[in-house]
Amino acid sequence: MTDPINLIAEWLRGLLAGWGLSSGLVIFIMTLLGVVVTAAFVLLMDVFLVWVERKVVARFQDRLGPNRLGPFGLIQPLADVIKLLIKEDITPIGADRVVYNIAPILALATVLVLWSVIPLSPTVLGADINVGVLFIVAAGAIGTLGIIMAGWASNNKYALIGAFRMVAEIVAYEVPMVIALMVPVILARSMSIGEIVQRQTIWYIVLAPVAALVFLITAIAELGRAPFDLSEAESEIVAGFHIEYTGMKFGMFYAGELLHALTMGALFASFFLGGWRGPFAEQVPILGVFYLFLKAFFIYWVIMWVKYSLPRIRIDHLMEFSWKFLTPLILAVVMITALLDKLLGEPGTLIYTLGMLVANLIVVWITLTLLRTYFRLERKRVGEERPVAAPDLTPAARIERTS
Amino acid sequence: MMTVSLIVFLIVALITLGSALMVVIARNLVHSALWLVLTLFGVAILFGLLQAGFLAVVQVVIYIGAISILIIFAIMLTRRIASDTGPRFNENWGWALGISLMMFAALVWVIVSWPGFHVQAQPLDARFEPVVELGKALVSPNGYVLPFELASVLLLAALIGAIVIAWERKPEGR
Amino acid sequence: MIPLSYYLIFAAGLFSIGLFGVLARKNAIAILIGIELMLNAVNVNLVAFWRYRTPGMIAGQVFTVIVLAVAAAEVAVGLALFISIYRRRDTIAADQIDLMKW
Amino acid sequence: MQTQDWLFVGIFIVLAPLFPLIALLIPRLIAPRKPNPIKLETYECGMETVGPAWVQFKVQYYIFALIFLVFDIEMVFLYPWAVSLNLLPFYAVVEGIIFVAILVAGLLYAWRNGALKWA
Repeated sequence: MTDPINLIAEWLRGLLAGWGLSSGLVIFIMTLLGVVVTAAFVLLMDVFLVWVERKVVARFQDRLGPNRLGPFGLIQPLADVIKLLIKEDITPIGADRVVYNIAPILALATVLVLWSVIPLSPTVLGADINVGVLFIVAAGAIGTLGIIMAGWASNNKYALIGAFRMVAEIVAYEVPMVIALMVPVILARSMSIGEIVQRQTIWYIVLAPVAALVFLITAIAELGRAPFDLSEAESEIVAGFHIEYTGMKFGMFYAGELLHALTMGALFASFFLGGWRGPFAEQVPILGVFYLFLKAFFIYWVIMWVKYSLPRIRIDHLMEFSWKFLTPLILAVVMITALLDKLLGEPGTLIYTLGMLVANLIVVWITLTLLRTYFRLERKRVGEERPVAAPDLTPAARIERTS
Repeated sequence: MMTVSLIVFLIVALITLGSALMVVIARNLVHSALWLVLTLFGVAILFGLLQAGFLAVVQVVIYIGAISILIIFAIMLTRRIASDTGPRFNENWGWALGISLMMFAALVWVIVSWPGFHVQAQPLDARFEPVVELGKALVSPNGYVLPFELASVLLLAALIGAIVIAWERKPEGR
Repeated sequence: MIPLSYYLIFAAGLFSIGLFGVLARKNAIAILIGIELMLNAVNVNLVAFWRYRTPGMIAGQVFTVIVLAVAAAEVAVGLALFISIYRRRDTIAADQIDLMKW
Repeated sequence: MQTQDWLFVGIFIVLAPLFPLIALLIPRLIAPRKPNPIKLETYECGMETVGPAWVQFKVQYYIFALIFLVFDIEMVFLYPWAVSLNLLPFYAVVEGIIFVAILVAGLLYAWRNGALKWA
């Protein structure tokens, strides 16, 4: 009774086998059903996210947000969807039609695919492949390609520039992200996300706070949300790579972005916050789903908080932040983690936990000291008197002298 | 179950070869690159069918995520010749076609006349963890530690070389 | 299951298409793309032989990974060369880059 | 068990594009469709479009993609290393550190040459 999803699955399996289908076919149908249920659930969540996003941003900006349709404006997203559905669909002149239409599909599909490897609860069906972490990176890679396709096929300068900027940004932040994910892999001794969650008797945010922070920063950058929203810097390139898209095609990009944010929250929860772990989650697996989404929505809220509080970062600062700060930092952290993992013995012991935590704190302290020294020198350099290219005489005085 | 994997293989192989053909004959270079992406994805699925999951994922990450993006960037940087004008083949394309077809025929002939033609795959050992084995092989002294470190040197050389070639140093450095 | 020969014939086809691209295309980047196709065909062969002949050993996968690294290095330097040439000569059509002929 | 997981992922990959595809097909049936030349112009803040969309990009984009590629490959080597780390003796860690150090030298080279500066 404590595990309704598997109960239903077992019942269906029995029913299908009772109809005389072969075992291979039963497995296929069950898997197909699992996929459809997961995907439908996630997409439903996506519609709900539109409401969450609008309501939360309204609260951050001291407004009410949607409050007309239904209780607390809960039916508002449905109205949004209907509006998008009946809008005229415009393909600009000179656009590459096929590529132009594939891009929005890729934008949503690559995010949706991520949910196939996130463990929802100890028992709920899903995939637990042994290269889960890299699978996430791979899906992200195809998403990047979707952005380039959208920008190139639109036949619009702003779209192309926006796509290029976005890709340069994603590419720059993908490096620290991938390396940061190596830390949970080292700690869990496995690349499967299910295994990583399974091993987190102590949440990895305790063992690897630096990696967790780097992952969060790079996740926001990967999403292209403020303060990293170069691709749609309104004052510079209007709307970025999806400038020419209208109606539901734009809706796909929008839905993809929102869902991606929640997915990043779920991934962060799985890697660093113990995923579905929580009190009684192992006895009552359905609670696991609840815990996972609780944590995912918390991170999603943090991402929104950052988005609506910070101004946009300039592109050169953004690139240098990744290459000159995050990448060296996280490389050092990974190497220290590997070294300590060898030295401290088995995970789970008090020494192991304390050692990792202290090492992380020392890294943070060293980083802060270095940064402080650097900025002190920088202030000195800027404050110095510099040669000024001013004429020693005013023009009027010069005329006076020559005449 | 067996026929299913065969059908999947045939579909994927045909799509992959077809898109490879499109890569070679597409007039627009960006289209060429996008077809290349489809080809690479097909090869990744074949790796998956061969139960090399790690390589399948790596194929997508490296080839689609990095190499094809690099190629598209390079196409954008050299835009004038990527436009649709002018012939896409050089005058020797007839010879090229002949040589390629002969190559294909020769390869198929060699494969067909080889006794291991109809070898079937043995099921993988359930305890065999390719990723773990790969990690062990890459760093153990009687394994592949030299290629492992050499790969790093190779990448370093490629990085420095490419920067030296492509980067125009600005006078006011850093 | 699928016999080994299917994979080998597929790889041969991919290799030949890549070869045609290398020999016939005019644009240098297209030639590089052709080389990528050929390297991929080699990788398919390596993995297929690993799976069918020596599934207990890891050598096939190691070689595939090394080929991947070499392919990446080759693309990086090759494209850098083309960009540099384009900047100087305003073309990357392979039959017009012929300074070394004389 | 593994095969079934891959089956799940495979079906997911096949089905995932179908959902957005359906969502894109619905407007074809119910949305209005009245194109005219002005409406189909590419959007440039209300001005008339000037020149081709294919503007010249700077080589910086290529340089960043290049460094990204190198670090991506590094990751392919390091992930198996990270997974099997606990089964390996201590020298494996040292080898990993050497591997990374060589690549960091490349990053430092790019840094010193100003290739990391976006200008």
